[in-house]
Amino acid sequence: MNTGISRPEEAGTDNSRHKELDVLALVCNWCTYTAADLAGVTRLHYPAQVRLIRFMCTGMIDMRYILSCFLDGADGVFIGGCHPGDCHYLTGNLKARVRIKGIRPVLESVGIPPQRLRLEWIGASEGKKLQEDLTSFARVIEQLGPSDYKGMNLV
Amino acid sequence: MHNFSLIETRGDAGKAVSMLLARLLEQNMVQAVIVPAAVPPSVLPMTRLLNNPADLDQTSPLAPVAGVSAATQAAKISRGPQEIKIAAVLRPCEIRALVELHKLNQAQLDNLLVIGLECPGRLENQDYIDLQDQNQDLDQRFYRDEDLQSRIAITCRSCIDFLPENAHLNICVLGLDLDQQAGIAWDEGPGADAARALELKPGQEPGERGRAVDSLRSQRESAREEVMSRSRETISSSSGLQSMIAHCLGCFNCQRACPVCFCRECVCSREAFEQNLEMLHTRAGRTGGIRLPAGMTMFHLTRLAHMAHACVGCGQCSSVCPIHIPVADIFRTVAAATQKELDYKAGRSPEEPIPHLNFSTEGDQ
Amino acid sequence: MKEAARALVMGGGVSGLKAAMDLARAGCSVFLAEKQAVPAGLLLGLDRQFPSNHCGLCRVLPPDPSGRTWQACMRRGFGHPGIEFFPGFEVQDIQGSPGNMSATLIRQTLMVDSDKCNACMQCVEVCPVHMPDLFSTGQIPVKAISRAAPHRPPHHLAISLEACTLCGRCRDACREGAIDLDAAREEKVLDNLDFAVLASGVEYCLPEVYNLYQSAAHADVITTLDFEALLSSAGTDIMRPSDGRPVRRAAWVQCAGSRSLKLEADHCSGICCMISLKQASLAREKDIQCSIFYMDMRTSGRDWQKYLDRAREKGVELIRCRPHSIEQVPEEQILRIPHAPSPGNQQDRDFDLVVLSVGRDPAWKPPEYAGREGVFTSPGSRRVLDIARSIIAASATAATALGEDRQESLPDQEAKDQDQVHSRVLVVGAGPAGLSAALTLAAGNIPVVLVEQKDHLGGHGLSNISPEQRKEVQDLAARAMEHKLVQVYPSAAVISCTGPAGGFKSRIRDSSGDEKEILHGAAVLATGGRAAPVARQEDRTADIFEYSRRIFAAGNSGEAPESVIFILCHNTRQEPANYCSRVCCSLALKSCLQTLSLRPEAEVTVFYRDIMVQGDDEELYTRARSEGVRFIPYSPDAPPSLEAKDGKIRVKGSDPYLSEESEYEAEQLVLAPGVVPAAGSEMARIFNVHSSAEGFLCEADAKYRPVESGRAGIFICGLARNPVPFKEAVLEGRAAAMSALGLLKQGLDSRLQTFVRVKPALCSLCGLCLEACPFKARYAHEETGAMAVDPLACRGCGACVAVCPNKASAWSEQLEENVHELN
Amino acid sequence: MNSTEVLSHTDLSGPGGGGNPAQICLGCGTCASACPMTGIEGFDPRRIVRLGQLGRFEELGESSLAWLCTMCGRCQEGCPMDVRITDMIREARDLGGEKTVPQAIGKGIEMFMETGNNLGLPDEDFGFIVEDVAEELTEEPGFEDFVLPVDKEDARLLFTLHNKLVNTQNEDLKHWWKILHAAGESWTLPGSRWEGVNWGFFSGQDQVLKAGVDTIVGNMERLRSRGLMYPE
Repeated sequence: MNTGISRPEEAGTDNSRHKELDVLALVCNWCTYTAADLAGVTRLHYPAQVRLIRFMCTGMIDMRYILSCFLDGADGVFIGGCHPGDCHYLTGNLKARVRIKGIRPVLESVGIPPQRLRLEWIGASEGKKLQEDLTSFARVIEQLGPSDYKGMNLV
Repeated sequence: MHNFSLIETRGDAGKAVSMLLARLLEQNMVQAVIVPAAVPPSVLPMTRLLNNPADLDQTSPLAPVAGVSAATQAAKISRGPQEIKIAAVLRPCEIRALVELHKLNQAQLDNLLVIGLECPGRLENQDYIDLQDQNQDLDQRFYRDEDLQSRIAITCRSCIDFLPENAHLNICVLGLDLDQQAGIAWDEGPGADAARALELKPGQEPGERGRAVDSLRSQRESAREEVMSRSRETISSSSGLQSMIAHCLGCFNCQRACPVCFCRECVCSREAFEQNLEMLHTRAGRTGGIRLPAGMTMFHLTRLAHMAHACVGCGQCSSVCPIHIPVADIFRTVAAATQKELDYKAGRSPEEPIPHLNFSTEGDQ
Repeated sequence: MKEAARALVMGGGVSGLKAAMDLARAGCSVFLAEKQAVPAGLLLGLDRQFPSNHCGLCRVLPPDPSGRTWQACMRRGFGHPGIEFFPGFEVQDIQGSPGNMSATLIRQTLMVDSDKCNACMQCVEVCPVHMPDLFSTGQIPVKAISRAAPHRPPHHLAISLEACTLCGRCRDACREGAIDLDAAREEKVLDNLDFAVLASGVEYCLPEVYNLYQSAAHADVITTLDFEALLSSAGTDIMRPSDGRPVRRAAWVQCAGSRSLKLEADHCSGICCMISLKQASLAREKDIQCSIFYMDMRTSGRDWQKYLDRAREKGVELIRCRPHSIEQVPEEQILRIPHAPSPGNQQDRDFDLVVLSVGRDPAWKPPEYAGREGVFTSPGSRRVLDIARSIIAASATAATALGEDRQESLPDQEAKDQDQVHSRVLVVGAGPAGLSAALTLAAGNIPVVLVEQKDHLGGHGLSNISPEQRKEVQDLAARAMEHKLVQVYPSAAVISCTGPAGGFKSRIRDSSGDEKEILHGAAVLATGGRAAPVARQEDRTADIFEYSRRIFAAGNSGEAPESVIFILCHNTRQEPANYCSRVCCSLALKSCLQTLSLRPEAEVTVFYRDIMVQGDDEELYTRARSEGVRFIPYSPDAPPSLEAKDGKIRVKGSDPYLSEESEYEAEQLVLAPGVVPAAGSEMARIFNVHSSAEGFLCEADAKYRPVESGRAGIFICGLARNPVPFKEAVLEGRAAAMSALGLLKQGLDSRLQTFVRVKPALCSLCGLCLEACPFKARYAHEETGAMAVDPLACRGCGACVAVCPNKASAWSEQLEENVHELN
Repeated sequence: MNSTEVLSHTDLSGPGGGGNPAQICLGCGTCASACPMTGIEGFDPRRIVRLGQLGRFEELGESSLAWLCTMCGRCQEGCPMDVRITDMIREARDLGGEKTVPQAIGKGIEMFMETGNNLGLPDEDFGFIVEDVAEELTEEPGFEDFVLPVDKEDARLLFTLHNKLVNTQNEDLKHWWKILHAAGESWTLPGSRWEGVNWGFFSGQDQVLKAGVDTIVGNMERLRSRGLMYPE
């Protein structure tokens, strides 16, 4: 996946570069992406290191996308979908949930702590929740520091 | 299993079991049998399909080796026409793989009479060939020679799931003097039908069996704990993981040998040929070039992500690795964590749904 | 018939949008006028909707081949290739006759030029006209010039011309010259219209106008619409409007502005009970103490009673008493509600906030042109409807408009099947819903196969107590029998249905046991319902359906018993049949009135839990009371007990007003056990769709796609889906037909969008994609067993792609480019 | 205006035309929420309406329920169905007959019918009391010229009294007179049959109510007053 994270001039596993932590937010078009729009409109700021990637549905987020994010140097991956019952595609969000549940132990086993991957339900009207969730996630990632896989150029 | 019967082996347990299989064919309980057999000039017993009772003479149902996992072939053949019922002699890990394949629509369990084999472990293929040169009756000796048993495949040494489950009929070897007797166990249903056809009389199960099983299990458990904690520690950092898989040749043997990896062609093997030069070019500039084929870490992680829930711990992946990467150790370690998290055990039950298809609205994120 | 009718839809709320989209899908050129700057009407402010308690307006949108719906949250705007949208315009007048109508549109909202505007907000600052702060987070003052919608970016400003005084201060303050007040006088004329659909909704009651509960004097007495704004998750906690302090205790007062002869409002708005329950449930999540003051909790639908039970579990308190007044406690910022929850027991309860549950403005009247020829009024523009019913009503109205437009010139040959899409539709069940569906489809030039279990058409419609409605059903049945495009199979049943939408294969077995295979593109299931069985002691007991039939049978010359006792909600609205059947209350009231009209001295007693009449049916209840019917409420924990003795029925029950046990004697006992689906679970099995525990067929989305089952191409309506009265069954039938018609039109026009494909060489046939597809768009090919995609059903969610480990299931080539970046 | 006209306002036919005014009751509880007496000795307007609905008027008249009501009319004002609750209570009280009328009211009515006021106060005594109060008032600064207008013809307002103002709280009379004096109002106090309180309203006895109204109407006709004032 071309996440555009790694910038040649920043390569390496320099722990001092906390400010350069990368958080990718894979969000669903209908709910969470709209919430992000709303957050923008309401002038709610979320941390600058978060990059939003829009999917039609969290149910189309392949486990491999998540792996790619981490191997490509992401320090945190945030997934935002519709609340259960709200999915535009009925159960996409629930599929995302079980997939994430399944991939967390894989990530944890290979040195990517589960806190680096978070799933939140954020409805289209919940701009505020988007801000809160992304902020708190970014804070957790800041505390964890750079990912072990950062700069390994494994993809 | 509820019913147990002892059969006389007269010094050759393998032969005694073969005869039972032949009788199943004679009684038309099944129309074919899948069982390991080494047909000259081969010395390595391989999965073989037979339908003539007379041919059972040449089979080695108890041979302590599995050329490849028989699950793959048993699964494929079970999808054939309904009217041909097949008996398959399978190791516990093979049955587990078969159950997983059944859930993925790759096997038709209804067409099979599954005969499980209690498994003290299997020898690596090359070891089996080598040891056979030195031991005329390797198949029989293996069961009484602890030294031979200690040479089983590395994955088997720490396997705790050595008793067959979900079989219709079990061949019991633990705690028995195979030169005298072997055991057959069964439950109600197709197993009992078969037992009736074989004229097996239910009897008392010898007490030594329980003790033998317990002792093997505790020995295996401590071995397993040791292996797992070592590999857990190693792979739990990017450098540790890299040190293990750095020499991966990208041969995809592990994927092909894996009985539960059911894709006709792995997405990663395809990608290895489809890599986008432009992208690689950009990336190569970042840190000291890029290894080709790229994406081997991605390959292993993908396989873990896709199949960790279904890993049955057979160790075939390690066995086939040309440069001895302990693939199975990595896999089993991750599988243990994954299956625990998903409250799932690969091969436990054909009824247990694949966890990734459980879209329940219950529970939280 | 003109191939592409020119249709005007008035109103851009949920009804208008649905009607417009349906008409566009059926091939019309649609003009949509909405007086606000943005579509979605009231819903724009409903961030949290029953039953999921979240928003979801986007779910009404179809996946749009042009890709425009990728942006289509209504908050971001609305674009549809078949609809010309006129935001800010209201229809002033309509002239002419169908086929040649012209409509005059007048600007009601003026949009500021967003290319020039730099969102400095100076204009809002200087605007002297303050507006009610509906649906905003309260952070920015609402003026005559304001943001177009709460969720729109600030540079999307709009001027409400209803409020604007054209003083020009905003124009003068704008340094960018983005405001052109001269455009305010804009008028548009649309000519050559074939018909118009009125879907502009109703006006809500403003408590100040009727001086309800002195609301104007209390800042903290608000309406349910105001409370939606407080609930909006864009905001923070729920604060009091008066002093901004957090609300800890809130009350809802039901029926503000309705169910009152004093206000000349003898109607029930029908949705307010659910709105209050929803609001209180959500407020409970914020740990607010919630009390609802009510008279009858009208949870009248398939899932609503259960929603009430959940609200109770969450701690919402229900107080059965209509308060007289709300008192401001001097010195303290507290609102006190004296009330008497049970006779002889008066209490005061203090609240920080009181929400008046308002419905339709009693004085509201539809626009003058509503009744003109060629103007089709959606029922949602006659009374208040919830979202699902609005959607159904809008679809049905669009269907009626289309049907009438086409009646003139039916083609004499069947439409040809194209693109392997069979244009035929299978309709199962020939009651009011099924017949309406069949004739709507036939009018739309779609051949229909109508299968009915009985040997005649009409179903329960034939035993309807209303002669007009019986006549309507008989007419429908006669028309269906005669229609060239409707093939009727009486005494027959469907025994199997396989294949994908557009290419279903069903087997039909007729009374002689012969089987026949039918190819069809879609199916409408309208298998209806029946009365739930009652245990009857003797013939003095009848269910409400039998009794009403008997008493209405002889017109006004029949005989009535001298005394009759009704027990409503008999063994229903509680587990295992925990739903309101919606038809029994009004049928009981009509029967009471008929009994009294046949025998004025008759003693009529009704035991009830909640009287569930809605809309203008409230008048029935009022009339029944004023004519002397005794109504005695009971609680499900203590239902009246029955005894048959000496040829009389004796009912023991307690009169809560008098706190006394009484024994009532009657010649006739009438029980209302509710209705159950006739063949729900059986249909669910044959057609592979979901059904509820009670056997009702379940829709894909309770609010926005009410007549679509989860399986593409299978539509559900009428009693088979949920308990509905006659008129609604007809609407549901038409709506289901409209959806089927749209789906097939889409296929016939080859505007198919294939989102995903299967690469057979890679496919292991594991079937994970079958399980993952939420729309059942995946199927194994009947002969080859290969996985296939039904383009009519696929909505492009990608679940099949994600679940396939080796991407044998892949994005279509067109889409792959887009997705490639991610892969 | 005569008393028959007053009574015609107590039209008890219900909006549905059924005749029983209580039948249309919705049981909503607005009346009980409004009533100051709800809960006192089990009182609740809904009970009264229910009995009325069931046609049990006599039972209602005989019960103490009917007599707990203060006739304030808040229930009737709030009723969304326009049930004439207080009117109905009057009717019920009447149906109970004289024996059910509470003693204090019954005594007062008896006095009124005999003497023209509920206290049975002779006109001389009344004259003495009010003159005495008027005299006291002239002693106050600004009211030196106050003259009590008793039985003055052609005054604009007829000023009737609550018997309490004469009996125990005659100080209060001064407040009223002061206001009238300061406003320069043209008014008069009847020298006899001055009672303003009409206990027939409470007892439900129409003939008493009529007598009470007749008293006032008679005074107004006699003194040719154009307006009526009743301080309570």
